[in-house]
Amino acid sequence: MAFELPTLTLDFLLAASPIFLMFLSGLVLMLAAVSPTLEKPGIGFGLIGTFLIASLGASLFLVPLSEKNHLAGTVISGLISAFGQSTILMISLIVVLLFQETSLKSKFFRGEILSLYSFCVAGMLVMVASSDIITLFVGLEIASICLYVLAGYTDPNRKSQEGAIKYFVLGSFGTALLLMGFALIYSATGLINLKDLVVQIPKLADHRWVQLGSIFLVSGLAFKLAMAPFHLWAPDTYEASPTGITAFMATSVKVMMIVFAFRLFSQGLIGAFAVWLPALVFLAMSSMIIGNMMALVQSSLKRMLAYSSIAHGGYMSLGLCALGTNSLELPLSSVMFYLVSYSLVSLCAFGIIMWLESGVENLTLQDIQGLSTKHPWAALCLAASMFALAGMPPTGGFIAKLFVFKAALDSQLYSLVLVGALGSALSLFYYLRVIVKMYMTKPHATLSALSPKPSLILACLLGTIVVTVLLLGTILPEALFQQLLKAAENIALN
Amino acid sequence: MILLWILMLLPLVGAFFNGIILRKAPKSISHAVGAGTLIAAFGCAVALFMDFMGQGGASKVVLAFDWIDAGQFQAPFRYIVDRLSLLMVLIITGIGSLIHIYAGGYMHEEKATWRFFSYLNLFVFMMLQLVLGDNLLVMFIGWEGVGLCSYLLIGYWYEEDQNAQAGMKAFIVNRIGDIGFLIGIFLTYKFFGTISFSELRDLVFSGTSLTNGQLQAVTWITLAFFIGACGKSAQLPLYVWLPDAMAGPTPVSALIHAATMVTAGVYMMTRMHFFYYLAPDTQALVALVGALTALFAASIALVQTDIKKVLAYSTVSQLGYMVLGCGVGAYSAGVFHLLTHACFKALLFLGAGSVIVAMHHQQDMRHMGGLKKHLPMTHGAMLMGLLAIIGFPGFSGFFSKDEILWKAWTGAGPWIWGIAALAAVFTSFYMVRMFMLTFYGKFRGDHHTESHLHETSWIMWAPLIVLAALSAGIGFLNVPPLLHHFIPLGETFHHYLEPVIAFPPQGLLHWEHLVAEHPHSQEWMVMGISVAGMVCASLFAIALYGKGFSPLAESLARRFPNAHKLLENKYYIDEFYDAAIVQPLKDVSLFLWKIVDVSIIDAAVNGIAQSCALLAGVTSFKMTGSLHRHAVVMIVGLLCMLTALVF
Amino acid sequence: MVPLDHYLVLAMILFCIGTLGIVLRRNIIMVMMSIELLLNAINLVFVSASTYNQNLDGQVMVFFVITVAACEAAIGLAMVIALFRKYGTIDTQFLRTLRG
Amino acid sequence: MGQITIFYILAFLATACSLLVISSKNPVTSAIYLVCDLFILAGIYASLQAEFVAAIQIIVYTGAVVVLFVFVIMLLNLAPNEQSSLGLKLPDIGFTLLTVLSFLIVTVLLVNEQSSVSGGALGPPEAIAQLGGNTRAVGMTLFTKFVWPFELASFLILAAIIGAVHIAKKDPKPADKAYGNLKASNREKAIYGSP
Amino acid sequence: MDFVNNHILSIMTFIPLVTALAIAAIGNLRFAKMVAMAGSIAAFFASLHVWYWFDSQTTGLQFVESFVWIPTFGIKYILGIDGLSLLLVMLTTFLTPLILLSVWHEEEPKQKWFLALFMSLECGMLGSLLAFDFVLFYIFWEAMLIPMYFMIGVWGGKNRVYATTKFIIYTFAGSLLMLIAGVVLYILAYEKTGYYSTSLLDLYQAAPGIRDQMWLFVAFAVAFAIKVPVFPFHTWLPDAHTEAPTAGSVILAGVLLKLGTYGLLRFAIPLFPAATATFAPLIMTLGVIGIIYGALNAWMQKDAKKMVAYSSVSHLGFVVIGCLAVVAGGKSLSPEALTGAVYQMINHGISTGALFFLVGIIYERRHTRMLEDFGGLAKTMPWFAVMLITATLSSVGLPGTGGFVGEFLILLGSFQANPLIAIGASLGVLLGAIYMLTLCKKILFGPIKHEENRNLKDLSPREFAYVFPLAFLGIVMGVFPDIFLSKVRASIEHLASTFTNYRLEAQVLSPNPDKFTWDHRDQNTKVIHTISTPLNTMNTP
Repeated sequence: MAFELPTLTLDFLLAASPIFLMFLSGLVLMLAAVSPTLEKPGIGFGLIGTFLIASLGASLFLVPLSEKNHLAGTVISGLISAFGQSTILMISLIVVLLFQETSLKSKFFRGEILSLYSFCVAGMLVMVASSDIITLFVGLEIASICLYVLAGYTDPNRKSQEGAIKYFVLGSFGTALLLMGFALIYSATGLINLKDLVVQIPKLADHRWVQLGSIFLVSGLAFKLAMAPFHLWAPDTYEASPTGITAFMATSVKVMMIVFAFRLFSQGLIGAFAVWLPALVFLAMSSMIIGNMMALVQSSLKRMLAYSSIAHGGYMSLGLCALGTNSLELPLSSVMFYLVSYSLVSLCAFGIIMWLESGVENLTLQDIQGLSTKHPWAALCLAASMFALAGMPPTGGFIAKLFVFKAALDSQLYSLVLVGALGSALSLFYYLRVIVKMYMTKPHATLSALSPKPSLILACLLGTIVVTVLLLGTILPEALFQQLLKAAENIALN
Repeated sequence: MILLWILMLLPLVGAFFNGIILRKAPKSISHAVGAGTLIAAFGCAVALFMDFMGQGGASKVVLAFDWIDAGQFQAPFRYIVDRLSLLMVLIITGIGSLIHIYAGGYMHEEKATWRFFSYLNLFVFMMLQLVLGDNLLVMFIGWEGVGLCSYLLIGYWYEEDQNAQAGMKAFIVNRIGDIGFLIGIFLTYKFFGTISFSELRDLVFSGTSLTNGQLQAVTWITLAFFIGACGKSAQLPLYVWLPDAMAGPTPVSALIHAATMVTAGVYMMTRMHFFYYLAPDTQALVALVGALTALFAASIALVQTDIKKVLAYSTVSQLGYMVLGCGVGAYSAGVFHLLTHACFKALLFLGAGSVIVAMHHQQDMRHMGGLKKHLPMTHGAMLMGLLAIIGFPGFSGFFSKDEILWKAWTGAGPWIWGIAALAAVFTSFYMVRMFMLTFYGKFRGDHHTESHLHETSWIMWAPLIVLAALSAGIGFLNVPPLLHHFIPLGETFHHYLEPVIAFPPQGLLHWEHLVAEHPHSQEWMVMGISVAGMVCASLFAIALYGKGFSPLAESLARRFPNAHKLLENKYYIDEFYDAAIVQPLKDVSLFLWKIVDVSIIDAAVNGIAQSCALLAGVTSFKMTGSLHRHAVVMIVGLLCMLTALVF
Repeated sequence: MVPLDHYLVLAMILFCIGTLGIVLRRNIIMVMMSIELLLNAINLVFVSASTYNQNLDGQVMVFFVITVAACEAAIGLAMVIALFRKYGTIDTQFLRTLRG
Repeated sequence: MGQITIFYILAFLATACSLLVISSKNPVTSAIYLVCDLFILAGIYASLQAEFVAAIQIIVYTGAVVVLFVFVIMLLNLAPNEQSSLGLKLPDIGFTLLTVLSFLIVTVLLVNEQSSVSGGALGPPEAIAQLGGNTRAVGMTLFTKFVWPFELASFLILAAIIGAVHIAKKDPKPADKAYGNLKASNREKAIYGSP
Repeated sequence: MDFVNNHILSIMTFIPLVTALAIAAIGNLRFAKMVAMAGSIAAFFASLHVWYWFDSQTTGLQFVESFVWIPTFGIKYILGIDGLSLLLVMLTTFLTPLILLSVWHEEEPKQKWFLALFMSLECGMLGSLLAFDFVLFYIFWEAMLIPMYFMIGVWGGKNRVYATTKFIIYTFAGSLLMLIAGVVLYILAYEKTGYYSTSLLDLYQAAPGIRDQMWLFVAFAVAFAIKVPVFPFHTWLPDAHTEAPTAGSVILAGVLLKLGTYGLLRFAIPLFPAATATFAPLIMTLGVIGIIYGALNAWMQKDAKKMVAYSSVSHLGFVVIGCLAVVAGGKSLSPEALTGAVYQMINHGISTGALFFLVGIIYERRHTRMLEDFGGLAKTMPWFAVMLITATLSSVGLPGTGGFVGEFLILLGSFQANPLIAIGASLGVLLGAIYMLTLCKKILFGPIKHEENRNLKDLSPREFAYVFPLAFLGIVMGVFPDIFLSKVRASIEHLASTFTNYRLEAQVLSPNPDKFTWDHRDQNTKVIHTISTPLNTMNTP
């Protein structure tokens, strides 16, 4: 075997440019933090915004149409990577914009936090653009470590510290599970790249260590995706973290892990389908049941949304379950559609909560009683996102759910879809409770404690999101879906 | 046929004008419109009749426009003009006109009579639908439509709770019958494919014979229709609404609850006679029910003290006769009794109405007496009616009732006849009792009422005179052959209806006794017994009540307290129905609502949601936020997935 | 030659012990040391598999795992210190305000 | 033969040390056992001809990571009652032990005599020897095939440093401490009305 | 003009939505009302256009608009109209202006939102009546829930939150079952035809095996049964009706419930004829139970609105029976009963709509709906009394009112199918009279017990203007039903015959009905669909 130093091709530089930009952003912001003149929220906002937009542009426009491997397969450029990267960057950008208008502005727009934020995004970008286990692991760890800090110490207080420590301990455990999975599969195959596994795994589908490894992998994945019963960190951490970070975690981590799951299930482990499918079905089912049920009894909005995101993880994995039996493209693109629609809607919901939170620390259902009288447009946005989360037409949430159901039914996962449907019905109850509180209940005294500043940016942003979600449910689905389908074909061909 | 349309629309126009346009008009105008349209309609009817008979009197069917047409089912607005329907039209418009005229006087004290006349005109319109309709469904429009008008008119003084209640009772009890009617329609359609009378008739009389299935169905069909007739014509066990219906104004009682509407059942059975002839079993039941009703109602009437109640039970009893007539296959006799009854019962009711007006709406006979001198015209007219109803020889009731009794004797045997004859005896008794208590003896009311007693206005007694004349004379339309020797008149009425009423070929063998010859001696005997019974009962009643309540009457009541109480309380039938049907139904409903709906079904629905929330709550409580417990849950999850691998 | 499975079973045993440590110990530092045990178990799998598969990628992976372990330890211990400085305890019982 | 014996001895020691790690009352003792454990594992690595890994196991893991632990334990100077108590109540412990035990059983059940296939791209130990030994071979792999993750690792460490510094640094604005309380009181004010 | 002719259905459907958006943008309530009224009248005129040009001889879809909406999944935008939907569309567009008139006097600022919601509700209703694509239908069907949810929840009575939540979740849960079944069907259709399409016309070709039909039918039927609501699923209805504002109750009873039975006729029955024949006795029994049970419950109610609500349960039982009157040994549907069902849907919309309006009118005056608080209103409010009695009579199915035509035909048809069912159902006719007349009596008749009732004002011209058309139409429908029946005749006969043809075909296509497997890949049922159902004039790509 010959060892050759990889050459830096232009292709690679272009493909990795979003990642480079984000690392650069981290470095620049860290340095900026050192200078007292530069450490101002406005400057931080400008810098990170610029970098995010640049990176987003790079991820959108510097994409090769077919998948390409770089640096011995540790970096993959292609439509799937581009999908993951651009979605994550879009989410990050929206989160930054959300922070810009809230009381946490001064805490978030600080050098070290922004730098960690950039690194975190960069880690995610690395993760979605690789199928090499080592790179995946390092990317994941960059993102996770930054998230531990961001979650607990952007605005350190007792709750957020508690959340962060729990997240850290359990997260490390989850990482260990994932790693153990990798290790066991490696022990059976000696391969470290998911793409290479495609050939080997089918031969080894009966191999005990492969099976054990698959289960460990799935559970590690489930942990990061916050799927029941590996979900327990999520409500705590989501509740304790600053809402913007919660929004970021609830969406971008999901994107990252789902793209990873694409590579894992549609490439690496596709041969061991029979092993991980029952596990995934179990996870999906329990997520949909537990997520939806536990959300019923929450009074904190964020906690409720946390459980809701657990349930949504279940719905997404419903699409993942459909992988392997049928064609790959439709399930993959359906899940991607779900991701996009879910992320947009979640961001909208969290955005409203963030905006409202300026006077109150942890928004409860009681706090938003009669919101529609005082902040009608905010209430409208929140209501729209609740309907979208519940999957009511004519929002994108419905189309997404329809596609995912269709994919699962194509694979004869009837009971799973049935559970999903019943869960959906259950979920409507707690989503509606928010609307009930906002529209159908007399204002509580705490309403006056909410004193958000009116913000044009936020209004435009959230308005755009709501309109987009509605369009996704009516006019746009095909336009988006075609793009996603191309991406899915991209991965399916490889 | 333009006359037919005018005839039918006139009452509707009257109803429309009175009900919608002339709401603010003075009473006289609404009276004029109400009565005027009806008189005009009567004119039309007479002209139509002349025209019809002039053309030979063959049945005609006229189409107005299509009504319901779905799948194979067709029910157009098609009308049948034949001897039977025209006879009914004449009765309805003729007696209707008289009653409308009378009502103007009767309702004199009312503030706004537009409503009254509007309903009354509407009633006539509906009644015309009923009798003229060529198919069961058009008849059913009228059938329910008259029920509606009856409901509205009984509850005319709606401010009294019990009037509204009585109206409702009438409507609902009628509806029970209507369900029978509906089921009859369904069966007819199912087995014969049509519900048009003319087509059914053609089918039955055509050369092709009916199948066995159809013949069996006919029994059920006739039974179903008979239930309908029971409702409308107040037969056992559905008669209970009629006495209560007396809550309405007296002209209403006269027109609807005596002369026309209640006879609709008889009319309908006559219309469907070809079916009934095919179902001797049903016929037997009909005869039995008719006879029993006649006796049963008559027995109740024996002790009633409310003048209208007496007349009401009398009506039920007389309807029993008509139904009995139908039941023994003597349809023309039934219809003839319908005609005579329409005249004399209308007369009696109107007379009673005059009395009531004179008495300031006092209806209890215990407070009357000796009114003869104050109300001579009324007294005279009512005397005619009395003689007619008790079947005094020569008066109309004599001819019609006697024929039915005779047919009952020949057709249904001595038992049925016996019941009917006993009822006739009772009839004589209670009618004479009523008459005596009202017009003879001493006045038993208060002084104030007595001082204001006076004869009613001409507008009220003029119709009485006409009706009295009719009651006295109309019987001669149909003189039985037995009496031809004494009265040189033929069975005009019987011959008039002959083309309409005939035995279907397949049913003929059941009815041979009807056409068979019977010895005259039997007929004399039957007639003699009933006349003798009538005379005895009348004399007894005069003896008891000739001068008010005699001590003998009271001692009789004391001697048989149970019987008296039973009769006075109308055999407790209302109470029985209430306890056996209404209350249990209410209890069941309450149970269904409170227990089944709220505590079971709804609770189950909510329970699903609540149990989810409860489960979640318990889980939430168990999740104490402990890091370690979180980890344990994760491990358990992992283990679950692993176990799946092992097994 | 020791069969590979022996190494894997040993790794599994270590992994279980580490898991037990996480589950049972209330002291956060102890929990973190248990996590180190987990990572060591994983490393053992990687190294043994690397040798048996005659493939060095596993050993490279171990290098990264150790790096990550160091980073996690740094972050974790920083958290512990911050917690202790502010609240004077590192008992997990203290971390039970978030629940439900 | 000898290899197996050595393995079993080391395996026994490793298990024993690990158990001691999690069962010692005093964290310092635990840390010491952890060091022992790491050494034993390094021995196993060495026996597997993974010298480089064995070396960094001792240098980095033992020398840096565990020392960091010990350092922090010393720094915190915990009260005894906080050192030993268990995180779960007794029934929970039983349940947990049962769970983990069954987990182990399942794992062992899974083991069968299937031999792993070699997906080896490197070749037999002789090839490694030809390359100049394990360390050099690992190094070559690291800097060629895995140069991208290796570079990323630097960012990982950087991020960890920034994070750790951020976490551990004292709050610059003590006023902020009261912020949470302020918010809480704000809400109370709203509920109960301002005095 | 060509554009209008070709897209009249879309125009009709989306005029209300555009109006709703416009209303949301308008600040001035008065102006918003005008816009709403203008929009609803425009939609009404559009529907009149359709009514006028509707060819009652054709069995197929008319005014079809079709284009592929989501090509990847074969989801299409197909709007079309046939006899079944025509009447309901007319009812919807007819009721909307009346309802707007009924809330004309509301002056609260948030009333604007009510109008906007109402108009979007109209859009949803029209859309689900016109959509001939499963997904499109589903979208309209579900989207309709949202405005209704807010209307009950925000403008409703005391217990509104409970009622509206129950309403939406119950319906939503049922609909999800239908969604799953629909998707399964769509996959089955794909296996038959070879292309993905959710167009109803393609789904009709799926012809699943008998066992599959059972499950799918149950899922569809439950969804629609909840909406109707059929007996054990009815409990949301009394709550929703009681709590809803008058306008909400009217539209709920008037149109929304009918969508359930419409769905049965449009989806459940023609898609799964074999299952229909199997389940018909069960569902008809439930219908009868619903009739009697609803009636008895209604009788016991003390709240006028709740009484009318339970009466809806009872009346809709008739419609359900009519829809499922399978005759000729399970081979055909009774056209009489079907006609009656369609007619009864319309009539119930009109009579119950009027009843809710009237109850609303007295509620506005007295702020109570308890029957015991009324009595003797016939004296103070004579026109009100006239209207109430007319509506009552139509509701109890007096001959000469629309209710009779519908109920009679249903009973007639179902008697051919199952006499016992019909006899049981005709008890409903009796019980209907009992409770409706009780209602009338308690409100209108008897002495005036409460002083407040002595000075009640009779109907204002505005109130008269929205109640009278309903009362009038109730009678017109009873006397001249052919105006309406002629439009539906062809479609109904077609439905009945499709049912027959298709049912025979489904039996051919499932070679072994006893063997049941979900996995259709293994079944040798991939027979090319040769006998195409003569569904309509449209070709599918």
